Amino acid sequence: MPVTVSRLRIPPEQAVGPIDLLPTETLKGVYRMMFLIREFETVVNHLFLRGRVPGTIHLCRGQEATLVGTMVALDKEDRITLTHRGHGQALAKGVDPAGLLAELMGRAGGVCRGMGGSLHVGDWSVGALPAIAIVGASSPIATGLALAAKRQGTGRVTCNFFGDGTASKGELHEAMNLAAVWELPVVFLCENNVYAATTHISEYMKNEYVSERAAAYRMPGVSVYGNDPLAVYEAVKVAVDQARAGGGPSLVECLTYRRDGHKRDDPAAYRDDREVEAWLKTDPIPAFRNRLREESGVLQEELAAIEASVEDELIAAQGFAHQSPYPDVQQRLSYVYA
Amino acid sequence: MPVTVSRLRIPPEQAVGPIDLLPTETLKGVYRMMFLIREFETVVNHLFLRGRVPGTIHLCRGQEATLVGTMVALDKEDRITLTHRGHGQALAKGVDPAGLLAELMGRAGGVCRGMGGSLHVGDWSVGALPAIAIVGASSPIATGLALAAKRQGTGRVTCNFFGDGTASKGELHEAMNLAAVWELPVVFLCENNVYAATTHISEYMKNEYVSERAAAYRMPGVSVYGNDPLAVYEAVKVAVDQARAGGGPSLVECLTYRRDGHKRDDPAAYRDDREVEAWLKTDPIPAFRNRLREESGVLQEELAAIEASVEDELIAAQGFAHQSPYPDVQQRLSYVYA
Amino acid sequence: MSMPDLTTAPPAVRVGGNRTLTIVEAMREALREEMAAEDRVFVMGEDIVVGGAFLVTLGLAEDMGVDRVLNTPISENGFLGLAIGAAIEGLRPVVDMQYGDFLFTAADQLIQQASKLRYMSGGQVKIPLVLQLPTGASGRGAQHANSMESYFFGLPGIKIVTPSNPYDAKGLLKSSIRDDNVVLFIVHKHLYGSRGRALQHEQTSVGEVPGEEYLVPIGVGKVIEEGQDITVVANNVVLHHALNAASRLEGEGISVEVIDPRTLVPFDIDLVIESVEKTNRLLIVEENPARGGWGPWVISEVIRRAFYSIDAPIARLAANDTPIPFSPPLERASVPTEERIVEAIRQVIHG
Amino acid sequence: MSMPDLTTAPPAVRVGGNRTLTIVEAMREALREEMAAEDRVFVMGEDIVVGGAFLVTLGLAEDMGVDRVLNTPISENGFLGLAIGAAIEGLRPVVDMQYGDFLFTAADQLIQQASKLRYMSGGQVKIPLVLQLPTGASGRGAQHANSMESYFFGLPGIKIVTPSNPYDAKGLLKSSIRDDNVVLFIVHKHLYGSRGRALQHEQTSVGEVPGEEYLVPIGVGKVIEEGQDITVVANNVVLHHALNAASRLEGEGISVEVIDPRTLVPFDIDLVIESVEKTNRLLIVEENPARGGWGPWVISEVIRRAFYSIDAPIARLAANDTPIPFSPPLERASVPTEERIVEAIRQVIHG
Ligand SMILES: Cc1ncc(C[n+]2csc(CCOP(=O)(O)OP(=O)(O)O)c2C)c(N)n1
Ligand SMILES: Cc1ncc(C[n+]2csc(CCOP(=O)(O)OP(=O)(O)O)c2C)c(N)n1
Ligand SMILES: [Mg+2]
Ligand SMILES: [Mg+2]
Repeated sequence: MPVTVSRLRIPPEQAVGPIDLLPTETLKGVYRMMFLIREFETVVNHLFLRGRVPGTIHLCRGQEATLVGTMVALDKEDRITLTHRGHGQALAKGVDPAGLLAELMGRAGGVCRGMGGSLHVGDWSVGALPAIAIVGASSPIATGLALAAKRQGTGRVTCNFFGDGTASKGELHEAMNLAAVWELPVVFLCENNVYAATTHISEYMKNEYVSERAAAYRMPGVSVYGNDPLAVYEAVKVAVDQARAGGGPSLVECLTYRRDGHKRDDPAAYRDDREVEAWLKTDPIPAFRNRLREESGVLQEELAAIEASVEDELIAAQGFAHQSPYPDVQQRLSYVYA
Repeated sequence: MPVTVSRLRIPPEQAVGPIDLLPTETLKGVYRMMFLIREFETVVNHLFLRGRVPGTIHLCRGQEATLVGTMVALDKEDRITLTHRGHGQALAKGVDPAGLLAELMGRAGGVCRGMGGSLHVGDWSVGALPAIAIVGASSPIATGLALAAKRQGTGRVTCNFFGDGTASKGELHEAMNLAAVWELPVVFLCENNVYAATTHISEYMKNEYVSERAAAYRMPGVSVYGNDPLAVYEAVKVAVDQARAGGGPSLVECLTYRRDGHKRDDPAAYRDDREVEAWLKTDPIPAFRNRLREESGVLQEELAAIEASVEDELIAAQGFAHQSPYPDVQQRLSYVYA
Repeated sequence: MSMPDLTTAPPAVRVGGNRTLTIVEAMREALREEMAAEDRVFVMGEDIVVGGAFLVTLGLAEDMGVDRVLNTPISENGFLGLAIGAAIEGLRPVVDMQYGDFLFTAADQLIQQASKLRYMSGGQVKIPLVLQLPTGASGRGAQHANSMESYFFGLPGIKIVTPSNPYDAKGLLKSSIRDDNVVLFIVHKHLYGSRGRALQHEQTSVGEVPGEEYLVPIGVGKVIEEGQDITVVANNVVLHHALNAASRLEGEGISVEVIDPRTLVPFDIDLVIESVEKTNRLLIVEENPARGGWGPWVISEVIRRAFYSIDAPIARLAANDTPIPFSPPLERASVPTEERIVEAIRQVIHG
Repeated sequence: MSMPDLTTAPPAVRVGGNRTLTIVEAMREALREEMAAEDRVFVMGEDIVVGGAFLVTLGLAEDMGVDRVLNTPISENGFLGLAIGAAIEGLRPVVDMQYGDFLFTAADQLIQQASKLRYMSGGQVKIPLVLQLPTGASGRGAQHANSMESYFFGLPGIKIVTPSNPYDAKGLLKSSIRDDNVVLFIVHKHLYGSRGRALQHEQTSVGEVPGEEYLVPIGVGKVIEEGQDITVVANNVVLHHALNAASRLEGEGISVEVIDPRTLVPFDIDLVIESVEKTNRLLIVEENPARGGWGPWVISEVIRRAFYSIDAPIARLAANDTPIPFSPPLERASVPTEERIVEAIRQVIHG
């Protein structure tokens, strides 16, 4: 004591999950969703730079494997809570890209009717609770969704997304303790992308892994490589199964990286070149694409068709969003009370 | 998983510290202070029942060894933060019993001029920060006292008292992380008396020990028998020395028990008879008195003289407090701004 | 805003016969009836299995089970957030905050989450949630003496209810539990107390409660005393002081109309305006510090809507702009009392 | 309350020559000067080593060291409490809250600790502490749009400062840092902005700042435009709208007196009363929701102290009593604008 924590956080090696964990059709679906998220974010960035998306945006490019790997481990009926970096979480849970894009643009056709914007996307009808932008605040709420599932006997599991930076918030700790004590079906899912905004993880944590904190509440904690969807799926599945079986919560940490800056105008110049270089080589999308071709024998043409269908979907989504009107200004007085 | 936590928390056996850790004179001082705290609380309870102490009170009878053992490990210049159960913490740090009693009675001669009362006792001139009654809130503040000590190079250590129930508060966790990351000279001192008000520890914690949570921040955590002042001293001394040497924070948990209810009107009927019986046998005051006689050869007469001097001091304190007037009502408009 | 509707409300346990109850007993009855009528209602908070700080839940755990009367860890942030999540899923939590003051450690969950999630989601979710917040100064020093209503009066998206007697406490708590929104249920600490124990003030918080089921709607104030010369608006414990003051002034030939708004959000401002149009004079009494509270807003509305009816400067009594001191004589000097209300009324009347 | 005093103040770095600065640049200068003059001053907050959310600390870490420009974990509760402890020991922390909105996750540390510890201890400790709280609606949805001044206006034991131009921002920030109390330093997000970047509104937040050292005292408001027919009191970004409105109405022969209170606690109410005694009419403009804010309190004071000087109902513009919506046209419709101020003034004048 004190422990010296390495400043350099590079991707763990040899950390992918076995390809035969999931049927090939599912794997193709995983690839499609990862690709959709990537392309969606690229469209958003483009529209933002052209002034068509007001406010601020936090892109999740680079973190797609974590999102999609997690979601495959969840059932359709399960719940997720989203973060400020929520576009990909929403898409992976099944939120419609057209409604999502319209929301970012403040349009009446948005999933939240234009009332929320990028920081608050979500569609409760598919189990994605509109996002909470105050970091840490969603963890108690997720725990409450889980409490309801337990009481109502619905068998639902709740997945609470949070970032490595958010691990410093007291709310998360209170929620983890509550979930542990009451054995609630919740998975605390940490997207560890090494930074809280501009600040490196070694500045706010002595631990090597966020998952070390699970033991403080006597719950399982595990860290996996977050840029391979199968590695993620494998770990999250264990946690989800345990939760669904009444075994209580877990903490799963996925080690990944932001390809972009923290938000709209951040060039991320504060990052160490070696770190950036090591991680940028691990882009989850080409990596998983290669695995599909090499390990599952998916054909180049099949992948191209998937990619083309995604592009079509996004063109349609943009059309919808651009044509959707702004809400009537009277709407600002709605939805205050039920 | 899930781990089954024992509901019965009985005192650890054979857990006292070696008698030769401290010189006999110091040991006598330890005994005197333990006895003073016990008798002070007894006076307070008596005055409360006669309506002379307004508001509410939280007595610390039974926890004296933890308080005094901790304080012996601290220097006079060191700082402590106090809890709602703060009378004994204050006395042990050197707060004058007369001013303390006057404070409980809302008198002008009180250590806080009657502005604080039982929940806010303290005397900053002896390093006892007037108590904070919102549990958990003192931990960040204690960490700030420690930050100042580090910056100012004063060599001071801060001891942050908190209860086992308070370990569920997020503030404590944020503070522990901050202290760990910045290597601040603070000791997080948990008085584990098995209950948060009326609620048993097994209802709010899966862990057997609060000290298990230290690892979540990569700081040392230890649990000791809290009803022997030497066992406490030994553990706290290690933490204080480390902090003073620049080695950062620690968590020390002292396993002890409330002899009274949670507060003024609580008969503590919610407790398990076996648990109560096991703990009440371990009254720290007669136990340490016996050790002094048997292991240190302190004479019965010496102890009786100490006890008599304490009684004299408390009679004088009562005289002072009763004669002290209420503050002028204009004082209510003072101390809002500096 | 939706008002609870007795006709569509679930059947409740009948208790029968008019009784004299304390506020605590009345609240306990409300909880018991609503829990019996509706499975989704549950209570959570610190130490509530044995009754909680004010014994509101005494005996409830035995009858309803510890699953519906849930002891929490000391994690206000955690369990308030948890209640929000449970409410989103359709449960109807009642959260006992022990002392309202502790809510500040979970303020974000109320201000940023509970009050805004529905709005930000474009109406996708609703949050039926009641917070029980004992409020005000009661001899325990500044950290246990906050006027909770003062801090949250300006927060959009919630309702605030402040009953001052057992009848309203029961009827409003039942309405709050049936409301689909976040309701702060705020009772002054001095109004709690069991029948056996001496109350802290001369005026009591004991009163008649019918045995038949009834609701008191949220948003409807009440004229407690009719009068001609001045309107006094007060709630919580200071309402009782105002009523005492009104009785004393009768002897001096001053006829005081006393209004209890009963709920602060929504506020029955029409009732106040109507009264002021009759009396042409207004005094507002609140326990919170003078710079805060609901009184200034009421004054601004009266000035906006009834400016030409007002014959004398509108008066207001509130606590000093300081924290609440511990020492009993200082605490008493810090908040509005019967004596000060009497003086204030005399001054408005006689100029 | 103690006012900062230039004569006893520590010498500061002179910068020389009048310059046109943004608010951010002015604040940065204030920090730099106070840090140079006084070792005990330090800044802490999330991401401030690279400048913070609004670039207020840009370049400071390089010059002053990362020990005095301290990046924190995302632990608002933790680091605000830590700042309180450091202040008690004699340091003078300036805490950058990134967005004021995040303060709610540390509300207890402000409401129950920072504002009360001195009082409860009978004056044993003092807490020289500045919180930087960017406030108001700026296109990011409800959780990043709170009017922080509205929530804490009623809290005893703190000061609240809301400059609206670079001159006041620098002078008031220096005074705040030298003040021995807790000061909330609140600037509207739309008033931040660097010279290179387009500002969000037509009116600018760029202005002249002298090179010589100066302070602006806390508690002193300012008549920005003199006028005869109506007094308009506004601060932060809506002050700029009010000034535009005043210019437009000049053409209609309406002479508007515009007052910037500059600090809300203490509030220079004498200045408003004096003005109202001259103009006999009053409009208050705030961005916070209508049920909150400082406006109602000002109205209650004006009614108390200058009732017989008022010729027309006092008007007030504020935001809707709703959270702030995201969609830009809805956000614009929710808060006071130049257009609405013009209309409100016309209505007060013409009835
Ligand atoms: C309580 C709170 N404090 C600060 C912020 C501002 N903020 C938004 S995102 C962010 C960084 C979060 O880091 P992390 O949890 O690692 O998530 P990431 O952005 O990396 O996905 C910060 C500080 C906030 N939204 N809420
Ligand atoms: C934030 C907060 N929540 C609740 C309370 C009420 N309260 C006062 S003491 C107490 C129990 C504290 O238990 P513990 O930390 O174990 O300390 P102990 O009383 O046993 O010394 C509670 C719940 C409080 N003061 N602050
Ligand atoms: Mg991160
Ligand atoms: Mg305890």
